[in-house]
Amino acid sequence: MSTNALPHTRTQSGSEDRILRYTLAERVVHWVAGLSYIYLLITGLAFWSPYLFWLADLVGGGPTARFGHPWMGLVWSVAIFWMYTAWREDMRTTPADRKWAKHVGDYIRNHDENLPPIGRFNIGQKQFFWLMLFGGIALLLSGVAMWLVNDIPWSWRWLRYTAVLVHAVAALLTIGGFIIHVYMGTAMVRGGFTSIIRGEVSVAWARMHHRLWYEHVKGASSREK
Amino acid sequence: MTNGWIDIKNTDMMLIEGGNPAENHPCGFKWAIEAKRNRNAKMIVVDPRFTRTAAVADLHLQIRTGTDIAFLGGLVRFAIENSRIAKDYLVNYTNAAFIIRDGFKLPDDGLYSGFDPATQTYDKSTWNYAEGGDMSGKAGGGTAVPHAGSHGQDAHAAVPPALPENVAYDLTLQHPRCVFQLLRQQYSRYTPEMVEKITGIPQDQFHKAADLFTSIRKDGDTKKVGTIIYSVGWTQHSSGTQTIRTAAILQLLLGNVGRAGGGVNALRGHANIQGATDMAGVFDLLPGYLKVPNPNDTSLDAYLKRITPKPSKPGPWQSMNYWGNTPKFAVSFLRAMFGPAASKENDWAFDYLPKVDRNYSWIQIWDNMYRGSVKGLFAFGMNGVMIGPDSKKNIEALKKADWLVVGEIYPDETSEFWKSPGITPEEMKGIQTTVYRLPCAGFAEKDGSFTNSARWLQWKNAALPPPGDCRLDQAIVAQIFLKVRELYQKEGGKFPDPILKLAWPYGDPHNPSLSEVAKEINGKALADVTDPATKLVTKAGQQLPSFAWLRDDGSTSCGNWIYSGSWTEAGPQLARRGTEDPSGLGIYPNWAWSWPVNRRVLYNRASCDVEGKPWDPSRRQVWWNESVQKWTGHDVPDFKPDSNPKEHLGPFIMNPEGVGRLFMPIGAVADGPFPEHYEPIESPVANLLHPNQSNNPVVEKLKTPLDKYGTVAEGFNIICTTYRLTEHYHYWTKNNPANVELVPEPFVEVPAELADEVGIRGGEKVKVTSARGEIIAKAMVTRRIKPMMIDGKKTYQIGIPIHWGYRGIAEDEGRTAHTPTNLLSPTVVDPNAFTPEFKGFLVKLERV
Amino acid sequence: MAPTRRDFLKLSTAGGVAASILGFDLAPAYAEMRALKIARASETRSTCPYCSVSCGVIIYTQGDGAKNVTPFVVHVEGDPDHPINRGTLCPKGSSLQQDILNERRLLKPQVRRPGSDRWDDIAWDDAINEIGRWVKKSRDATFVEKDAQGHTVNRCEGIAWTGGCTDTNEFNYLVVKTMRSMGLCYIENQARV
Amino acid sequence: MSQATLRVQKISGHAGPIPGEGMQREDQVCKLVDTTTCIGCKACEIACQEWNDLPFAQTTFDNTYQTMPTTQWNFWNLIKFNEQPKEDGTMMWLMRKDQCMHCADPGCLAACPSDGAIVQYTNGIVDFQQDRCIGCGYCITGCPFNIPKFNPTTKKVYKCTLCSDRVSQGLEPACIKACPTGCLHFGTKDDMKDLAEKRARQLREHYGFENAGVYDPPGVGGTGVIYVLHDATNPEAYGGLPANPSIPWAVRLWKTPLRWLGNLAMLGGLVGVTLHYLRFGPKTVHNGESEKRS
Repeated sequence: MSTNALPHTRTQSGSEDRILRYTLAERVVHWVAGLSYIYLLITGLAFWSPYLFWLADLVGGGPTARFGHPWMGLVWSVAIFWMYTAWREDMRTTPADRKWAKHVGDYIRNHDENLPPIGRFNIGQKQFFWLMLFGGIALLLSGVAMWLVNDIPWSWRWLRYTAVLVHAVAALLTIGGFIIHVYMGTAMVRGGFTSIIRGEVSVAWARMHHRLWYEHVKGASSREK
Repeated sequence: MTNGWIDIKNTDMMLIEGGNPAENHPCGFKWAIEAKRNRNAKMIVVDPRFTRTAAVADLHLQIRTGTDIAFLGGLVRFAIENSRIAKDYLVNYTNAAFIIRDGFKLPDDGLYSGFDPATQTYDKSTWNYAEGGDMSGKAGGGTAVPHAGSHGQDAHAAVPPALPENVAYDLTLQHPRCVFQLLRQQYSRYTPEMVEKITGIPQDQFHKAADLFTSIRKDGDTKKVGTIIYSVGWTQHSSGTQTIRTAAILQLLLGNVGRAGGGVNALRGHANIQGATDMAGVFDLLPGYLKVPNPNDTSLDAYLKRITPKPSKPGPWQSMNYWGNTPKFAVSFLRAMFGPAASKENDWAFDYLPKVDRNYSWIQIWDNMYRGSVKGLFAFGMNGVMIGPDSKKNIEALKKADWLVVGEIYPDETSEFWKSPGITPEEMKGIQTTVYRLPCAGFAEKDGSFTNSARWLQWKNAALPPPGDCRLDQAIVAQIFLKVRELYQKEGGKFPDPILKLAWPYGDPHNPSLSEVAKEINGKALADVTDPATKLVTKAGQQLPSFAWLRDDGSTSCGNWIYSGSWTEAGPQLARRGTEDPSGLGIYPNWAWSWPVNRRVLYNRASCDVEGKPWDPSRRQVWWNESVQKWTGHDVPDFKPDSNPKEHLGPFIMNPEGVGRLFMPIGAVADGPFPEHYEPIESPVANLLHPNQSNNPVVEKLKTPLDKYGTVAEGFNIICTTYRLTEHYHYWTKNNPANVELVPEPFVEVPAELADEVGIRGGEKVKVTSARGEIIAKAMVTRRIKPMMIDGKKTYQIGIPIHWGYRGIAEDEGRTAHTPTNLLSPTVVDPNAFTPEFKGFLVKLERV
Repeated sequence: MAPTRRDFLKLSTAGGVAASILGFDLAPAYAEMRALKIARASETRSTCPYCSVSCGVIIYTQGDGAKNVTPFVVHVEGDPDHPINRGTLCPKGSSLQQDILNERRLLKPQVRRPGSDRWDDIAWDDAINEIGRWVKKSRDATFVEKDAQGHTVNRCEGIAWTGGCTDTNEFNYLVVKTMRSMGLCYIENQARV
Repeated sequence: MSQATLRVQKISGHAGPIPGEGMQREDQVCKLVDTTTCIGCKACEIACQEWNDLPFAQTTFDNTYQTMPTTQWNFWNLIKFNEQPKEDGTMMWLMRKDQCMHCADPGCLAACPSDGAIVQYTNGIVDFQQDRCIGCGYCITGCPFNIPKFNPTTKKVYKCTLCSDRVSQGLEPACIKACPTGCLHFGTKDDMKDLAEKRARQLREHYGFENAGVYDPPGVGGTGVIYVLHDATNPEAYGGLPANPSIPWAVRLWKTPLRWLGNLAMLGGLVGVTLHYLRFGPKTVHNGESEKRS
């Protein structure tokens, strides 16, 4: 699916100053991924450090956490895979992104007025996407190896060693991305959180953060009119 | 065992051959390990396979099964040629100096003097000592003085030849007809080259082993001790008894018998094999190794005369000839059997005992059942189909029996012979045998005593009642007997007297308590009995303190004289639990009770030199105490306690000679006074010593159509031996999930080279076929059995454990082929012990 | 920690959810020792029925001998006092518990009638009666009082006894008594083979 | 605090100090396995299963006397059989009892994330507490000897306890008691090392095993099970006894530097975004009307 395929410009409320940014399906999948990731994070962190093992009690205790973690990992992997098939095109880095990336300092310092216009996602979002995708693949593969507690022969024990390291490193990387993602989605970029809940953003929000996308959507919308 | 399990720790040298104690007696084997650990003792293992015993040995020689006499004979030769012998011991404690009659011939052609091919038996009259005195220094004379007109005459005499009372001897051992010179001559043929050709043991390895084993007598050393340890790997051959004799000869040559850490040690197979033999669970004995009466024993006197030996020794020496007391043992036994019904008037009920005129041994039961004369069989804890030999024949025999009573704790193959594999429903209808299967009690549910191979009687306690409707074995036998007695009482029948008059003095006749029985076995005084030496009195009704109190006048009763002393007035000696070992030699005199009279090492007088001083003061067992003029020590002296060494009383008090027998005179063995190598009945080669007399000449082959014997010409070109595994116990533990887990399935051990030739890999199924049957099992391809060069020909041996049949956990789950190993083994037995040749026969091996 | 079922109960009843979240207080003993399973079991000294070493064994049975208990075996272990085995056992001796308590044990008398393809149950009394009758029949049919030479032999050639390797001395003695008194010659034992 | 807890010197997955650390004087216990007197009888295998009431496994014949290829969740003690040809054409049949080595520095315990699922008592026994085991199997990864085994039904991992129940009651472990030849011996670590060295010397001086020696690998801090080997230079021949075992480097890396780096990174991330918020605050939508639902 590409930006061109975005079907609606109207919001559900019909208000002209709101634009649909995420379809219901996208929002559902995002939250499947997000909530499962949170579960994975809680349980994973419980296994990661004795100082965090109490986290396992939040979700039913150690054995339950151990039971749930790999299955939830599969859920998360499916969600990530869905996102990949849905957003793969949107996530390609464009020349506009590259231009935008040079001004990333302005973005961090909230000097957004200095930023060149970009499409539906900025390069940070895109890199987060790819991070989660490749991290997810690494987590999935290493996770499956770790899941087969009984089935890896002694002569293949290097696989166990590789798996624990890969899983930990991949998890840490995704956690890094996750922290930034959550921070930006909730605290830093006002409106972002709403958008992934309700699916809408304001025209001003869209114009400010994703002008090219806004213009594209507006164009499509006016053509529709 | 002449010695005991713990005593092995006292040894310096072990020869383990014909046994695999690490696998079959692991807990006793610890004492062999202790000897290695604490004394730096060396262990030589001679076995067709590299066994788990070999795994901890210092030297393993792979021998062709059934050729042990050749190997041991080679050792005898080596010891003599290299003067690695105990000269003083040999001269004084063996019959080495005894002179043999003229006319005796060594088996250069495979036959001793006196062979009669028609009857396949020997006239043994030349196998005897010459009568006469000291021939020392008269060796130049060439021949001993023969007993005038003696030989040739004995052969036809009604009374068998007897030993002379005054034996001719030569203490210099130079006389050409003295036992020592004959022995040297006999084994001079057993050269390392010959040993190699026959046994397959390369000369350098043989030399290594011979040098190591005899090193204990290097440079005249008399302190060190070596032991020989064997088991059914020797007995289960058609030359089994003679193999053990060769070991005894070697041990006498080296002066190892009677000493701590020495001896000839039969490990024996199972829990109470020793006890069953002691108690005469076999046809040719009565309890305490009394010979069974034969039809020529027309009266008790005639019987006692025949079985009571007279001393036979050099004039100046003494012989205790303990078997001279036989009448006391026999009469006391009859008094125990028949109680008041045995009186002086009726010859102590001697006629109540059946008279045995021929071989009624194990394979004869099956042979005669097959021929129809044995109608009924009791099998109590004895799985005859599995045991074989030739399981098929045993199954066929059972089909012809009228009835079979099986007492067992698990469903076994014998009770289910009528549904053994291959029997069709139609055929089953034709099997007319009635089979009763009675549920017995397990070991934990019974009390009573076992006798271990060190001759210790140990009482055990019942831990819990038998489950379900199971009954105690003694109750079952008692109830059957009382039922039979009742029938004879009511209806009469053939000679009912012994049945009606058998003493049955038990509190609950239908369930005799074993402690009552044990007391009866020990014996009691029926009238006041006085010991002539001490004037002590055992009052009528009291338990006897020992067999020294037995009388032949009917005033004592004793079920088994060698067990007398096991349950005295002082209580059950066999239940003692004293853990003291003052000598440190592992004697434990207060633990349980050892026959005879709590003696732990037999012939222990021989542990001292002629003057009564221990050969090795650091391992002293008994010794002559000059101050009290008595033999004293840590063990019970196997000797007349006040016999001053100056009297030269022989240390082997059970022999009429008083000394150990290098040469076995007259009737003691059927096949020769010295052991000679004969090939197993099924062998890949002709006897290299005398090809025209390949097999043991007195061994009989059975003659029913089922008794088949294979040859190389028929394609049976691989030697097969059978054995047991440490994880399993005979045909019993296949019902035990733990043991089945350890070794779940039958297998065949196949040398890797043979596997390559036949094209099999480990884990694949193979078929092993003998002239009698075939079995199917998985192959264990191993380098622990190597191909051997026998007389220049490459020869293979394979091995098969015996533990699987057609009833068991794995069998019932369909995980095995339901083919007992003993479908393969031949119906041929040792002519002395009647033990079948399970350990060596010919087979072919194919891929399935 | 991994809360057990019990911990969960404790959790909910005490309402200690907060404590749980913070990871406090719930830790039970870190090393709950397993109970010694033979602590109060009855000990019986016996002898291993397998090989001829005759190791001493201790059979541990449930119950203290009180009237209302049918003891059952809970463990078998070597007798450390026994001078030969000193507490050791081989793999067969070590598995004796499975021999004593084994679902394959025969529990009732059975008979297989001529031509039959199955086992039928039979009452003990009937079995003993029938066996006694068989013995008499075979003995009377095959008994020999005098041999060809006219010597008294008084033997029964039609019945054989084969005894096992785990028969006690006392039992073997009773076999000798009863079987020899019936005139049996074919008395054999595992000792032969 | 229970007496038992006082006897614990290491706890897996544990935050903070060890409750009983340094609180008890106790000798380290040790099993000595003298492979030169092992006859592979498997008494220890059954004694272990019997004492611990473990269910029996269904096995199949696999061209060896060895009961099964490796230890199992219900089979904690396995004799490994190896036929070893010698240069002179003769052979050796090596048998080695394989079981938990009770390492002083246990890889399983290092890898375990669950608080108290693996403990090491002051006597050196490394014990799994199944009621705290979460079944992650990290201990399997952490073990350099391939010992802990996962039970798919209970989802817990099991291994030799060194009969901690027996040892705590003053008894020797079941395998030790059963061993017919005395190739197994039990006592304090010091005594067993002494005995082992003496035996190795005897083997060198009297039995011609020049390379006889003791296996007590320093890579795991020494073990609570030590071996006497005919050839200490080639432990691999004894059914894969590792020559130089240690906690796998991956596990060490994972559990120490990587964990601290990761913790720092995560903490850093949280601190970073917090600081960013404090310094720069949220992005507000300018260029016209502000975001309504801020």
